[in-house]
Amino acid sequence: MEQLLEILKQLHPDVDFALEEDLIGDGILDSLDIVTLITEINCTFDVSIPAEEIIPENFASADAILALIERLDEE
Amino acid sequence: MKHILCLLLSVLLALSLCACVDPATEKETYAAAIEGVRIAVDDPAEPVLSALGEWSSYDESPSCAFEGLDKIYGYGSFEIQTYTEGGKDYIRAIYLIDDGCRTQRDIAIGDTAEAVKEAYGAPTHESASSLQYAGEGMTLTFLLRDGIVTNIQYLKDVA
Amino acid sequence: MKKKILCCAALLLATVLLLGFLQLLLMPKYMADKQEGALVGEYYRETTAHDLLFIGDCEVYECFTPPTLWEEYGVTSYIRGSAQQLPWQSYYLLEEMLKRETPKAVVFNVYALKYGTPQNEAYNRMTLDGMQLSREKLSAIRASMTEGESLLSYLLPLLRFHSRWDELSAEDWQYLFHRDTVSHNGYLMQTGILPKTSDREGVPLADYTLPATAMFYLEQMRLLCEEKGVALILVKAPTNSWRYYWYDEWDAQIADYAEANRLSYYNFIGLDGEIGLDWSTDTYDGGAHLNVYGAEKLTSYFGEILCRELGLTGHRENAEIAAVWEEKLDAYKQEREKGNTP
Amino acid sequence: MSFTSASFLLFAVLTLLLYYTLPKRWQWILLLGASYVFYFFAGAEYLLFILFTTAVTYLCGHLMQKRADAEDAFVEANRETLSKAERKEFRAAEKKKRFRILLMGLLLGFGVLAVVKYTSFVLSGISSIGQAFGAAPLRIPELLLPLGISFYTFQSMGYLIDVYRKTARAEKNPLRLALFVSYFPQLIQGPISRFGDLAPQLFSEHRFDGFRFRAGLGRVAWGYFKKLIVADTAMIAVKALVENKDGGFTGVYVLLLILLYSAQIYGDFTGGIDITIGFSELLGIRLAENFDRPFSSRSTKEYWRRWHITMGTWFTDYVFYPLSVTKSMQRFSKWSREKLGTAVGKRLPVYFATVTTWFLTGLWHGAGWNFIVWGLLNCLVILVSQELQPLYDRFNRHFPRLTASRAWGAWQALRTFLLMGLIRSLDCYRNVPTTFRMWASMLTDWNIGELFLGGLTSFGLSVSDWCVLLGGILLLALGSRLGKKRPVREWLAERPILLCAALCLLAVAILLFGAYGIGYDASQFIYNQF
Repeated sequence: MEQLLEILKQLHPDVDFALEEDLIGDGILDSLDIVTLITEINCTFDVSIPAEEIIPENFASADAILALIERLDEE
Repeated sequence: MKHILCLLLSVLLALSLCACVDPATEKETYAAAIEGVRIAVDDPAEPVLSALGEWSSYDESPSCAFEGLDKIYGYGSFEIQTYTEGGKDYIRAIYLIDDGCRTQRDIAIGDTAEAVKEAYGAPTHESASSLQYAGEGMTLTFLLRDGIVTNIQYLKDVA
Repeated sequence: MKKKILCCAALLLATVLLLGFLQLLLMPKYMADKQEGALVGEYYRETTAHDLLFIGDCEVYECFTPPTLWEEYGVTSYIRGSAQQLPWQSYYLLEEMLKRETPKAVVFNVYALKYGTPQNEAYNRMTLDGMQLSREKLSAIRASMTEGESLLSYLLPLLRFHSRWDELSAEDWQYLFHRDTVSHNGYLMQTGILPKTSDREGVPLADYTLPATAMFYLEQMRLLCEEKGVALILVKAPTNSWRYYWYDEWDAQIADYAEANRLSYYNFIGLDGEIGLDWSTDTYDGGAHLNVYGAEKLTSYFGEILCRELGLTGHRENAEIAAVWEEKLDAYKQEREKGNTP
Repeated sequence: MSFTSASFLLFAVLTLLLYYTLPKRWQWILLLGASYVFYFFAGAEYLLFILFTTAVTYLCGHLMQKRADAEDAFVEANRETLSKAERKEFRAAEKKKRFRILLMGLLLGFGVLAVVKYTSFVLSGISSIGQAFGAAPLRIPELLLPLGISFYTFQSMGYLIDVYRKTARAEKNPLRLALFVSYFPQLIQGPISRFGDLAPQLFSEHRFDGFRFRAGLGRVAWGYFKKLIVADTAMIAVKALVENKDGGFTGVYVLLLILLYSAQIYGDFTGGIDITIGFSELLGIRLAENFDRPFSSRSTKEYWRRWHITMGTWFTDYVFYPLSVTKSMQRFSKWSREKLGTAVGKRLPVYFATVTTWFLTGLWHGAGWNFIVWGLLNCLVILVSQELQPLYDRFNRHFPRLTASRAWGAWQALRTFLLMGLIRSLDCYRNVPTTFRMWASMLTDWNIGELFLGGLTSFGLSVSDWCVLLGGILLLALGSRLGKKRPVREWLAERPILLCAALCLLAVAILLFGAYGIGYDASQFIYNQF
């Protein structure tokens, strides 16, 4: 979780990602951010997030992203 | 699976053939060039007339019910007819009436139909008495008698 | 609920009425200017039948004067012509008229037979908008539409004239619900004089064959007249200017057609001596059309021919008809007296 | 049959009447029939193309679904015996096989689009290269462009990708799929719908819902207002300014063109979409929104989230994301990070994907360099502002009061609007060098004075046309503003009498002031061409 928050922090230093619940809907993360984020996650966590997993629900909050990573790692 | 693929590919090919329509030929505007002045149908009349200088004959005629005169200016070997639109005169027609002037592709009255075809290619419409070339919004007509050009007309098409 | 529906219905009705009013307001009135546009509609005001019906383009409504035919021969007539009235428009107007009355003869001026295709939206409007809604009107519209025109815009002229809202004039308000009569039984008077100065001929043509479509409608007119037992007489007005030129080749085709179908055909070109036409006084626009003085001479000349050929005796002794026509003649003379040159 | 023709109105009324009188289970069949009738009127030969795309989409979707079902059944049946790794391997292998089917579908689907839309563009490119080396010019065939092919192809291909990704189940009934591809209100100019959103709407039974029907009517009427009064009046001027017959429309006229073209395309495109969505509402079908008051966007990025939304998300979901997360792209990312440093390495893949996406977006809009340049310029603006973000942030920190003020917001919106308008004018002039020359003339030709010496009425708009146009634009802005929280039509739909009055007023205004009929060139919706 810390690692993930670190990555997010780099994207938008001014946002407290631990609290945000709707990153996509509130317009905090746009498509460029998401791709950067995925690239970072893929490097850091050694998973590969496929395109079909890029849906708003999976990126709504730090928790959701973490859940996604864990699920992908699991499979 | 492979069969379906082949089938679909051939349909695709057939479709692309369907999509082919005849290439729309870019229509040319034939213009007369007389004494160095380019004259084309639908051009504003004023600059042409002032470039050509004094005319030798002039006639005018009103149209039925609507404002606007048709005017015809004679210059010996050729005549220019104008029409009025929005208070301004535009060229409706150019007539070459004797061999004193030639078209842009060097055809004059007295030349043969073969010479016309050599210079202008296959006509859009051909009869014993005329060769016609459809241009953009206008038609270039060569009138013939016994295979010899007797009159050359640049005419605005009826809308 | 019921109240709401009623309310909405009332609103819709009001809107339809408003649109109807706007249509009346926005349609061109053709009263002060371009009076040619008012000609076709005036026919419906006629209360008595006619011996003769003239159809054609400006060469009928500027060259023949019904009041003169009455004055000199007691013959009643009406001209159903409008500016650049095309052969099919003439045909359908004729069909419409022959449903209402049966004259002795129909006189058709052949100049418009040079047109084989729809020509000009503005002229179409001037001819067709004046017609009352009928099967003939619909057919005439279909035959006349140029590219981009739609039948709907003839049925609902608001669709055509809606953009006139910024050019409305007092005339549009004045003639909302009625029109003045501008013609004398279809004759549009011109009292001006502009001598003919040019003897220029028409430019040579690539093809002198009259269009098949035009000849088809001529044939339809002939068949229609035959069916109704009405004589069809072809004429060519004496005007012949370079812009509205009548070629000998065309004339020969009409003469052949007339002969083959045993119709009378009178070409008045070149008969100036017999008619008494003087081109220095009898035209108002340099020879393209006759003025009232020329038209009277021609009418007088042609009236005699008609009476002879058709055996017309006139209706002078019929008091009812005479009353109607004396009134028309008065109005005609008054305008002629006053003159209408601008 | 364009939306603004009388025959379409008649067709629409007829469809509606049948739709609500027929048994409800036939509703979707009626829509299918109506769609094909609509398309038939557009051109019978076009039917072949849409049938082909439908067949390809159906077959490929069906095949992929069969494999996917077999795969799931196999995994389910052997849940005990297979190890996690084996399962993963099996699924990966199956995915590859599905991918082959998908690829075939995409090739065929986009193949038709490519052939009809881009052949002449490619050929003329080859031809001009050839000519540079002295070869004879190629004879370039002119291809007919079936109506709406860009839209229905994208919608169908999106569906195939969804089936491949297992986010949608393939449709079993070919007729239903045919309706999804050809649903006529959106056939001409979108929106581009997702199968998952649209299919349930199309195939469920719809009861007449008074409120939605009234709101739909309001929306359709508003669409016609935008199209016939604003867009078509502006178009008269745009045409004259672009044609530039006397050669004098440079300098300030280019700015005018930009403004007028913005009005035109906004009225034309959002108006058309209003008619589409509004008419669907009449049928009880809800479509995805395509616009979200785009001209109040404060940045280019935001603008593209709010203008032509369905196309934007299509490209993001089906091009941008897949492209960025491919294995090779990720490897490329790793590689560039090691070789070029984190800062560059982090950006490179994203930038590469962005540029590609915008290149394709440009190409989708039309086969021509002007569209490609248009796409790339949009991309450039987005990337540059992305790079300058830290600068903006610093500015914001220094002047928090200023940047939080409304005036600042308005300034940003105006800036974005003008910038987008400027880039959009590439689509007007249809030729890159001309456009650039015209842009330059804005700086070199100072001819503002001309405007007040009769210049404003020198390109086809009379004083009264200007009044209608400006009045229309004002009304649009007002409507957009009032509808910020809740669309005005919904408020009106609750008050039937007011709605009726508003519709009557709109109808009279459109009939009277609309730029239609003889004297006004009957125009097609601009987006039909794409």
